Amino acid sequence: MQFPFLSVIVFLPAAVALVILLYKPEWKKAIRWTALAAGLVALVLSFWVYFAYDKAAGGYQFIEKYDWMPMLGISLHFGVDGMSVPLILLTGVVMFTGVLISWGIEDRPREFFAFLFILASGVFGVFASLDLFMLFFFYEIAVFPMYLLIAIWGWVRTREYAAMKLTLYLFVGSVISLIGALVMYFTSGQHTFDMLVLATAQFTPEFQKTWFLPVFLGFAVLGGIFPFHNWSPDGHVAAPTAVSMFHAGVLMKLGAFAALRVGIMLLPEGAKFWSPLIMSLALVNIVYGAFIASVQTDFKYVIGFSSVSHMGLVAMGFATLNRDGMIGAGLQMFSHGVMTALFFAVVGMVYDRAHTREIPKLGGMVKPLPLPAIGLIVGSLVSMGMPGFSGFIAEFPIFRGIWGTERWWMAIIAAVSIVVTASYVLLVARKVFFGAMPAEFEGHISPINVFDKIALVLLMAFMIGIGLFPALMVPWVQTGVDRILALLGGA
Amino acid sequence: MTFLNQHLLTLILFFPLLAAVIVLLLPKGKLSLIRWTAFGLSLVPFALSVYLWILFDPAKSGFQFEVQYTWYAALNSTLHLGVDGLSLTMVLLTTLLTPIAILASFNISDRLRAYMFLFLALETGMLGVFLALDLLIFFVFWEVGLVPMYFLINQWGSEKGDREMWKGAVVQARNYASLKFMIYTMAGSLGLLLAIQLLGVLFQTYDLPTLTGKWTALEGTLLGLPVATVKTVAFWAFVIAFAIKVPVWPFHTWLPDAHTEAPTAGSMILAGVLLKLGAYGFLRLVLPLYPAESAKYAGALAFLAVMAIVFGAFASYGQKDFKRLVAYSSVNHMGFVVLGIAAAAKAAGTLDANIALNGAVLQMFNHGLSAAGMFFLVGVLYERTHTRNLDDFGGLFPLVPVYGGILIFTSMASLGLPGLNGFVSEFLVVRGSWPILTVYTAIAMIGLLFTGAYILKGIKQVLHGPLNEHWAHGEHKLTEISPREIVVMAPLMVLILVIGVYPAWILEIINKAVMMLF
Amino acid sequence: MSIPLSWYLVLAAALFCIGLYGVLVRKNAIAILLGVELMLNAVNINLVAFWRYLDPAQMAGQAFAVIVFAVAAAEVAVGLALIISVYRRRKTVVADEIDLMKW
Amino acid sequence: MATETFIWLLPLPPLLAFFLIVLFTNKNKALSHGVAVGAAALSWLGSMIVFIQALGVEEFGKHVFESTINWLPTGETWLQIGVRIDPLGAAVLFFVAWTVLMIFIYSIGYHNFGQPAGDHDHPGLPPHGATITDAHGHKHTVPSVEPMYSRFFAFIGLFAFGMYTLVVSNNLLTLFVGWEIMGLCSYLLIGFWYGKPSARNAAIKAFMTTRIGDVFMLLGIAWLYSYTGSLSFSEIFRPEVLENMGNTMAFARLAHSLPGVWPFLSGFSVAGAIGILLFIGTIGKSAQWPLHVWLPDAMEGPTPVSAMIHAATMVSAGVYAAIRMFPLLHADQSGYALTVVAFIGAFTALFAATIAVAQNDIKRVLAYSTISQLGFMIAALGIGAYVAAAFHLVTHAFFKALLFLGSGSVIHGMEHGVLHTGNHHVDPQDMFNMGGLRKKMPITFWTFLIGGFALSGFPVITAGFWSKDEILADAFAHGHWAVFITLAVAAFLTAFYTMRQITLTFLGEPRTEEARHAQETPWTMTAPLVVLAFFAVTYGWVGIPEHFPLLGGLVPNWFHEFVGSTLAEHPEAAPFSPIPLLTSLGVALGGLFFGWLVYRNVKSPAEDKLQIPVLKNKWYFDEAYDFLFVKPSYWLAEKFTYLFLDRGVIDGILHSVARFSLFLGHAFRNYFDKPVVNELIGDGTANLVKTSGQKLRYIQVGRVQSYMLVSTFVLVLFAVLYYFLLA
Repeated sequence: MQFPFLSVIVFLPAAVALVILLYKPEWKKAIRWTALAAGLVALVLSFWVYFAYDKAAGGYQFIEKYDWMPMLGISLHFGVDGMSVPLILLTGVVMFTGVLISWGIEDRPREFFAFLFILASGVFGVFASLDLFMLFFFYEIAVFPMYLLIAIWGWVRTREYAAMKLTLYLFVGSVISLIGALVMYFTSGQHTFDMLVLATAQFTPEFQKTWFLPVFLGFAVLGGIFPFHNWSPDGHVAAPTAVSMFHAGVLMKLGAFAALRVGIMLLPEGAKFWSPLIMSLALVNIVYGAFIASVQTDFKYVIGFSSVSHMGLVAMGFATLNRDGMIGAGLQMFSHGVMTALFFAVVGMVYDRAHTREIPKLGGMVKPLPLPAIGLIVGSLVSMGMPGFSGFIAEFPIFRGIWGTERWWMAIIAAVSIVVTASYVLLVARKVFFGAMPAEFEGHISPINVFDKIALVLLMAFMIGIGLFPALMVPWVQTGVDRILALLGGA
Repeated sequence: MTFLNQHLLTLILFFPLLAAVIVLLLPKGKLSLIRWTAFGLSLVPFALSVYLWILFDPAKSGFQFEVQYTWYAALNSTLHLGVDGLSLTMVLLTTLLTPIAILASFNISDRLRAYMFLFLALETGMLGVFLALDLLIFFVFWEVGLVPMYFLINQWGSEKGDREMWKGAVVQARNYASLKFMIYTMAGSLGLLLAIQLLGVLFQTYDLPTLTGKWTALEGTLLGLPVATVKTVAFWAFVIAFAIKVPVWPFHTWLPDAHTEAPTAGSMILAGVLLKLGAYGFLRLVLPLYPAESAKYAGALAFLAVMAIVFGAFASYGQKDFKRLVAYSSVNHMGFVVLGIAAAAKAAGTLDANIALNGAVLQMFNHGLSAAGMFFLVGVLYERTHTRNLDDFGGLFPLVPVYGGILIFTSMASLGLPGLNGFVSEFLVVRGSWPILTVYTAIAMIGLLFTGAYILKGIKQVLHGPLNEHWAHGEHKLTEISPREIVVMAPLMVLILVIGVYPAWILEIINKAVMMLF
Repeated sequence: MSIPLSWYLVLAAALFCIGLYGVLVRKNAIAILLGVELMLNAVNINLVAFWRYLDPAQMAGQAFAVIVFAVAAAEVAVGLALIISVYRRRKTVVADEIDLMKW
Repeated sequence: MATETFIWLLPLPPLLAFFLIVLFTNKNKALSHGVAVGAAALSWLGSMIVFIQALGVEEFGKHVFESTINWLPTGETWLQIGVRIDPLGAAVLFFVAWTVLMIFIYSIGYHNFGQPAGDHDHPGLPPHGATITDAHGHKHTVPSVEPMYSRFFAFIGLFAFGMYTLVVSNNLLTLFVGWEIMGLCSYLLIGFWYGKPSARNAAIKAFMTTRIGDVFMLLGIAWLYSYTGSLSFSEIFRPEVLENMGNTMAFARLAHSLPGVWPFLSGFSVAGAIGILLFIGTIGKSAQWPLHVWLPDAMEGPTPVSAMIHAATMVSAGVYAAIRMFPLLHADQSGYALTVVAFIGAFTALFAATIAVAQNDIKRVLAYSTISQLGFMIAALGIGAYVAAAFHLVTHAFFKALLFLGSGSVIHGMEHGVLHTGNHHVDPQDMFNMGGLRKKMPITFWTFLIGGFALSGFPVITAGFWSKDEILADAFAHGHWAVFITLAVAAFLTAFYTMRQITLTFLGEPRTEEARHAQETPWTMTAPLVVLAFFAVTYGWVGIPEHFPLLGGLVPNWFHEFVGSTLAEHPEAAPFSPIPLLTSLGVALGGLFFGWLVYRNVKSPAEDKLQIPVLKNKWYFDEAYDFLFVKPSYWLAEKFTYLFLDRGVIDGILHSVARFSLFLGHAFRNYFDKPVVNELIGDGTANLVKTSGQKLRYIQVGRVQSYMLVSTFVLVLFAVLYYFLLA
């Protein structure tokens, strides 16, 4: 019995959250340092899991299984494969950087970090659990704190609206797919929620075709699939920085990942049947999101919609159901996660100082904020799929995947988004950071602190590292993909 | 030594990047330290490529000094490098121009480290394109090169000047130019990107030599279309991507803007090397991958080339802005490169084609020298007078005799005066394409004629005529070109003269490569 | 034996109806509470009567009656306490006027 | 050292001089001209040695000096370049060497070496003279030294290099190289005083006009090269090659596609077409009609330059090239090529002569006479008089150089006068400001006289007579009447305007104060005059026809034999006939006489009958060209290509794409995303739930009694139902 990495990773944040809640509210320093320590541990552990994962062997590793409700066949079943292990790492990274970025929070930091960590626990749980019920369980755990985090610490003007919108969307989505899950549970006749078992249950093609769509879409809502994407930009805008990072960086992956796990891996036939529809929706996401993002004037809306576009690429990659596409999607989940996290971190830094996100009102920030400027530029390059950065490594295979299907023409349409993206990210980067600084900001822009710097550098390191050396992540994803392809009948 | 010989290309390719990082780590304030470090380090790749030139054996066919490292195993794309005569010349040009450009930008002091970093990174980007033997790697470097140039233009470009896109939309000229450059090139490369993906999906490899064989041999139907159609479309995708970079009329309008707004050294590299990437793309990818299509559409290509030659010359002649004049001259000169390529494509394998290609490649090299020189000289003047408007000059010759002499010399090189390098290549192109594309060549002569017109216009407006007293005395007094600037020009001028008098030394290598390739 | 079981049952029913009537028509919270008490006692009479006539051997009937006493007592205590506290604030024990929670 | 190697070295000294002066000695005037003249002398010496060796060779035409090297790799083969001295080359080399040397020496004096620097001279402007105070404290103005003295010698050094290269080269490529280098130098030298707008425009005009020719020439070279696979004369002039080129139609396809539309074009053989293309180069270089316009304006340059460009070297180079290409033109079966050449030549000869008659600027007269004389040579070539053309080329080079230098000396003398009176409004070049200079400047006068007589072909003694006579004789002999008559008329006019010039300049009395104070120029200027005058007389004697009355046979017709042997088949000397002789006698003497008669006492332009506007304004060619080509091309360049096409159309399209994508973004957001996705799907459903809830809440009255009532009622109801229905 080896050390239970996964359960530690999953439950550590929640535990720490409880501990923090025991602190006195005025022990802000202690609270922060505790949070940081916890974040660091989580990060280290997730790194460990990532690199300890045996690519050669592939399959599910670090498996742990504890009974939870035997009579219903529910068990606490953890395990990671090549698809989820990068996401564990991603969560660890975002959690850590999120803590760093939120260092300056003065308003009830105790509750803030507590909720943040519960959220983290939920996310880790989803990525790690191999039990359908548990997956839902953690899923809801992840969604709920979002409501509070946004509604309490969010942007005054729209936080209630956004929080409610987000919650409703996600719950509705998850309920739909929960129904699907339950149907699977009963139809399988195995009386277990264990996905490994369910995967072996031979669902009839008709069944799969019927139930794939609700399950997939239900989760895809959280992945921001068109036309259910609208909660996400509003949510981003309203949420405080660290939450936005979690939200765009990890939560949306949650949707995509769950859609993959439950939808595609359990109902492969259905996936094959519906992939044209999914691809079309994803195509709309990609192009539509890019175009809308290009006309936004609110810094956060720009990024929000760019996330819609990029998550569209993820969905597209999965929907191609072939090796290239899936690899790309897997990579894109990580790359986009790190990228948006960075984006929102930078936005937060600018907003905290300028108190506006209206791009036309900003300018010349590079002088006081050199590192964020570099960060934003790197992020922009990633998001425009510039070679040498992780974005290219991820998007290129996705496009190849599209070429691999008989709907190759979608690649040509989707490619348009690359240029559109390039144009707006460059414009934003230039307008915010270069040019003349408006008079009212002169001297009011304080430099960022060391924690922010660490966060930025860490995030950039991932994007560039993977961009230059794809071998740092591709093999992991590949092993995961190979398993999925096996399920799909070696497509 | 054996290590050096084995990893020569890798070193040449990545040393600039290393240098860039080193420069970034230097203390901020120490300007001269940064400058000299950057300059000194940038000399290393040059030395290496000279060494490469010496070791290179023109008689051997195929690529030399090949190295191959795994890069993106999932896509079977490897970091596969190698040189033949074509790339060798271009590598030499790049590694030569970069130190010169760095030396030329010693007057920069604003965010110097970043500037130098970008410059050296840019060098790696350009070298990568010339050395890549892997389609994906080629594309990677092709795109990467854009970024530093983008920032060089819109950060260190000329502050003054606006550009109205449409009614009410007025933007700062350098921002306009840089974004136009970036987006235009990226949009142009989309087709290339898609085509590359398609190729990758088809053959599961990006290795150029392998790919070439398989792709050209491909028959039947593809994506539900006849292969011929797909090939044609892909061909045009490639062509457009490279045509924008070269640039070929009518895709050239980004170039005058970019050149005009870029910092002096930026323009030097832009004209000296970046444009060559496009032409190189034609030689390295389009001709080998699409022999049939190139032959089929050579006429159209030649037409565009001729338009570039003629309209480039005309537009250049119509300029009031000195730098813009030089910029358009690039359009005109690169037109000859494309004309030569088109001719070669049409009648591949013949002696004429061979000569035309020799001319085209040599023209690439020559234009690199003369255009860089011209832009630098314009920059020297601009730095002192802060104006590029030709009407503001006049009669400066007595004030700056040395500068004047150098300017006339360089202008004559770009005018194609026999005895200087430009003539040799242009003559070869004309000679090669005459039997193949007689009419187009004949029309191109109009361009050649107006080359003279705009060059003389430039000299006339700047050096000759009644002295504009504004520059004669007072704080505006025009100062003579400085020793550093002369040092910048010296190697260019020497090469211009040497190639003009005895081109064989470089042309032999080119010729061999061309013979083996086509 | 002289008095038949049915008499007890009728009495209990009547008592229950009186209680129910009180609960339904009176507005005064205390009166309502009294009504509830009556109904409970009606139940008690039934319980005791059934025990005595049907199955004197078992003690279940008496036990239930006792439990009901206890519950009733507790209920009255809580109920009165609520009413008094409400009365303290609102100076009324009329049920209709206690409508804070109403839409 | 072998002569071949030696020939390689011939052009180098001037080039070295150029670099030396530019790089090192440009501060020191004496050193500069020392280097330059030294270099010229070296080349001169070398040329003479080569020339003499050439004379020594038996059947030199068959065994020429030639050596080649590989220059350009072209596929498997190489493009070779090399040097070649054959009889024609030797003859040209001879006069080039002499004239160049003389001009170099002359320049020293012309640029006032040794004089003080000017008071307010600027580089780029002619020196205005310097005030000096002599021992007695008298201030007087003397000529001041040229500010850019050294640069001048550098330029002419380069120029000489170009000319030598052109002469010694054995192939069209290096010939073209020298050709273009001279073009550059002429540009630089004409624009030497670039401070003057007129000068800078003239320079550009010269360069561009000649470039038009050059471009065609380049095409011709390319064609020739691609057709024959070589550019060296010995290769392309091999009989079988010429044969082949002469017989294949150049525009076969064209003629086929539109039969009989252009019989003229379709008649052309490859040889003819190429020949014409190359000949267009000559037209530009030798300022033949219609590309003659640049040469008169080129008089803006210093006089030695004029002599260099317009007499000795550059324009001669044009004709030299044409003569070189004669076999090609000749090979054209249709004969169209030569016809074109003859026409151009003859027409130019007459046309330019008519203009020259009405010019008052002493140098412009010479300029037009040059054009006219070159026309003679071209015409001669056109009628197949190969040798005659070459002969006239040589003699003309001598006497025209002489004339130019002489005119320079005259101007210089006049400038003395101008400086003396200090009246700078007097144009020292206007012949009507002169008169009676023969007393002031005897050497100049006599040499100029010789030159003038040679130009007008004064019988027997002058070289011009022999060469021109030979041309006329050939024209007559081959029955080219049109050419014969045209040239005769032109010759008459030549003599006429020459005499007009001499009369106005030297004869009679001084017409101005300046002319009265003109004075002879220093020896550095007069010495060259004398030397050239010597050749202007004697050189004619090497080409006296066999059967010429009296003189015939005294000296063998060496020139004809020698130069004629250049060609594969030796051209026959024209049989003697009195008619052409008499004609040339007549026109020469008649012209001279009338010239003197008319102008001997003309005092001012007003009295000059021949100041006809059309002639004065050169048949309005400048204006026409300006209107037809210059202005339109500028409009095309700026307005059309740049502003309309690039900025307007192409950029317009790009920008509209940008606008469209922005519009698309807005449309998506405002007309779909917000209303449909957001309002309808998103908030819509949420609001629906909310409102329905608000409607339904009214059933919750909140009165316990009512709840109980309802529940009791329901209970009873169910009880009743149960009792009656089920039980």
